[in-house]
Amino acid sequence: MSLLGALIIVCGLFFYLAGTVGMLRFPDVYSRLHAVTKADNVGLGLLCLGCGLLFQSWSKAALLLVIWLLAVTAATVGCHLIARNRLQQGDDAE
Amino acid sequence: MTEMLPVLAVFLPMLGGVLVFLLGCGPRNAWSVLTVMLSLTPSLLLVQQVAAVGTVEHHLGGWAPPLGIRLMADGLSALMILLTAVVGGLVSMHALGHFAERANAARNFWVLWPLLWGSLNALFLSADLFNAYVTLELVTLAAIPLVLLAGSAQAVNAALRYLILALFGSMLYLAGVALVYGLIGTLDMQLAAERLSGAGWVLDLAAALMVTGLLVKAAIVPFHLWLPDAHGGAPAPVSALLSALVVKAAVYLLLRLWSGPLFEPLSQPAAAWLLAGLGVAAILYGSVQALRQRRLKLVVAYSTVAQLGYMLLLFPMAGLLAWQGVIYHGVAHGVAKAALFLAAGNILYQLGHDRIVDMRGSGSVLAISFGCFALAGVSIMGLPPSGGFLAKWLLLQGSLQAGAWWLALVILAGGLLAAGYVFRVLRAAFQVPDPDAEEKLPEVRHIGAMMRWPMLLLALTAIGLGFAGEPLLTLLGDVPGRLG
Amino acid sequence: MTLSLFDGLTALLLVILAWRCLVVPDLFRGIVLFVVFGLLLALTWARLDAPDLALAEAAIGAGILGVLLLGTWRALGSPRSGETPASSLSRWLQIASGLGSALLAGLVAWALHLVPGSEGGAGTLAVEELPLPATGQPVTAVLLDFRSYDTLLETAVLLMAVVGSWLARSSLLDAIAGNDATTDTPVVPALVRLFAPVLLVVGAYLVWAGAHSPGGAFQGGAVLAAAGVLMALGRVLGTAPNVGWLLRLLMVLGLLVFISAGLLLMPTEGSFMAYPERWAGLIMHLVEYALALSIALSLLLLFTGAPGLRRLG
Amino acid sequence: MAGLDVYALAAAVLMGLGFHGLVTQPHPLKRLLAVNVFGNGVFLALIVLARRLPDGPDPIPHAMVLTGIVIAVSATAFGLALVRRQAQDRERGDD
Repeated sequence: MSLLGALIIVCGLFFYLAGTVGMLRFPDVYSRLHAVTKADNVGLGLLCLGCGLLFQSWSKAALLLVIWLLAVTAATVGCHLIARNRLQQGDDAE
Repeated sequence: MTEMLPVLAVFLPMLGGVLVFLLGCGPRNAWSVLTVMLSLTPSLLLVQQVAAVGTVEHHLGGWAPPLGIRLMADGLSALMILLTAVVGGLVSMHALGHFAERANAARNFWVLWPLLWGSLNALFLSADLFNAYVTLELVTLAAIPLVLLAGSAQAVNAALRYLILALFGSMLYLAGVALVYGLIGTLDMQLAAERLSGAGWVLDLAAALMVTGLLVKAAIVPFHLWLPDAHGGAPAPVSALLSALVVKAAVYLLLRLWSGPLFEPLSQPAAAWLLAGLGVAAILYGSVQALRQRRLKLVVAYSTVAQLGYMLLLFPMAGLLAWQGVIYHGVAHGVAKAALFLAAGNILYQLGHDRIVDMRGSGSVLAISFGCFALAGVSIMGLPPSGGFLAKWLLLQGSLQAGAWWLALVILAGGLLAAGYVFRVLRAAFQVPDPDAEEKLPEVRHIGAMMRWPMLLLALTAIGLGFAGEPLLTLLGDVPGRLG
Repeated sequence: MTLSLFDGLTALLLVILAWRCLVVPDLFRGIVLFVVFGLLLALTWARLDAPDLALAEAAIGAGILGVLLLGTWRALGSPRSGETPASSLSRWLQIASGLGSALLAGLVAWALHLVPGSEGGAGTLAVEELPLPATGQPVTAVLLDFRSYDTLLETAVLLMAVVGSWLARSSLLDAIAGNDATTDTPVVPALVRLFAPVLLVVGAYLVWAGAHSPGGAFQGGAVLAAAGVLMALGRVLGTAPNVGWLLRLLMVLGLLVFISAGLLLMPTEGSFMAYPERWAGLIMHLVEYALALSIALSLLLLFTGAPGLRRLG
Repeated sequence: MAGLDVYALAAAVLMGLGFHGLVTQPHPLKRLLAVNVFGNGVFLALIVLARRLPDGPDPIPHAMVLTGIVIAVSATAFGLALVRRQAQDRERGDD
């Protein structure tokens, strides 16, 4: 069980890494946002899942699930607002 | 009852401020007057108690140091609390008249000033290094909004500059406290003084950080940059409080630390002479700047920069007379400076401006205001029979006793320069106007008794302090034990 | 403490973030870097066995202060005028300042290396005396019992800061309002409806938890204030030109309860803020809830910058 | 006192950086940030010292830092209100 948990955490970290690389390397705001929010949400989810397996406790797993849901919601709205703001201001400022 | 007085001296004024915050000033300033009464009573009772029985202590929460915080009222604290009560009480009276036509400013003044009063008392009573940091911040954050009551863009700039520097100063002080706590694990000043001896260069560094922080807060040259704008730009009662009490608070803490935990590092010749050098620079620079100013309130503000310098001359002298002289100077300057700022404020109010060149001939019309200015000026110059004279006399004797004759020369030169800027103002005011420029004399606004009497009383007190040396120095008591 | 990779990286990142935050010419970037610095600092507090501080830093230092900084940046003008002028100091003075700072840092680092720590001092006593006070959490015991005087005074600092920013007359919320891409979307009100209640519950929980685990009036109050900020941004709360008496009462409630508990019991207990043993727990809880309410409201009013609050639609 | 403490080092460097920033940066908001960086260095130093107690971290520096954070944030918030007011005044002056 703990091996599985560790494996999932490593997978999650990989997603984080991919998201960060995407943010640094992608050319414009939209694709960067895409990289950060998508990859990090999955990464955080895997991290929470892995930790839940490691703790071996339902209450802690539930807590981690709540954390993930809140983080995903916040990230989604944040992403939406940044993209929207960008769309209204136009891309000329880059 | 006795041991409750220190707590009441801190919290009754603060409760008064909160009361005004909740209810406003009330009809005919009922709550404001009540607040002043609430603030004065415990202060004066506490001073009387200290005079009668000596040091009063209070262990907060029943916890003895090092775990808990101690409030301590010794002679030095009592003297400062008395100064705050006298200056604060009279300036409060002036403020009732000054803010009579500005309801909103009055309300904010009566919230902030009682809070400041309580904070000052808290600082003077503090016997704990960290608590002193908290009270310093309280004093600063109550004082800066008061500057804003002037409402001008210049006041905002001065306030912001003051805030940034003050915040930095207190952080420096806290860094020193952190090192001291790491060295000995206590924050109580007396315990720290006992345990810190021989702590080596880490203590020196801690002392350097704390002292630098306090110098920034006390606006000692070269950290004075915010003071003239803030003190010169604020409304008159606020300027009086800031110059007489608020900057003094930081210097008080410096003296308190010197007589306690930081005695060793501050008594090393290099440190003592460095501090005294800053003091000398402050005296000379501040006085010369005061001579060059065109506006009356700025003259008075730069005079504060200069007068604060005297208080640093203590460190190389380190004797009984110097100790008494420095503290008496703090008290005498507080009263005289409050009188000067109230007089300058009244002159500004009556003339509608405070440009010195345009005051020609107004001395005969504004005889009372300029008379008070002159009386307070006598104390600032250090001429007999004023309080300033007594302080400078003690300081001169102290410097000769310590063999530091050139400090005596600086003290004399500072007095001469002070005479220069005081007489420059008086000369402009009492100069006989040109006969052909008669119509230039402006309409003079009338000031009420509420604005005249406090100024007069403060000016008379400034002179009277010359005769009060005996009781006040008895109240101050012995020198801190280390001097022997 | 052994030098681990994690600690090394954290410390290095802290330093780099602080450095970048202070030298980037773009104000906006500087502010964002400062907020990230605050969050990393929260992580550092957690690593250094200071969970109370981690919560406080995340909520107050990075959270509320971050919102205030960004709002101020918005109020300073159009987003693209964020470039700050380069230093007006001459090159030599800059170098001198750099050398001075390096000297300061070196001396402090060496001193911190030498300082033995406070064994046998007040800290040891505080840990030993812990069964005595009514609250079992060491930091809360120091804040509300051993050194409650400091806590009381710092609440007064908060009140003064609020009065001061009213005097500055610069409403932040009005500066943020106006045509804004972030407010005319249905997503934001939905988010506010979802998150504000959660934050209110979390804040209340933190106050309650302070008695036995990390948390307390300041952390809880800051989270409650964050809920208020969210509601203000989502147009549930708006500014009003005048303060109602109820709002003013709530602002000073913590101060009033704290002072009166101390003053009223002083004649019987002999010293200020010493409580009778039977009631100590109850009184401290009361004080803590009152403080949390006042802190939350004060922080929220520091954010809106206007004296009053009112409900919008 | 055990070995090299990176956090103590970081605390000292933060203080140095804050001081340098305060001296060299002209913009008031940047200077407020610099003071805060300096303050955080001081807080970090306090917490590092708190860990040198053998039986558990010393709660007193923790309480001191908590007090310090609240004071620093209050003062900074007031400072930010002043910065905004300054900008308002400047705008009004330009018109």
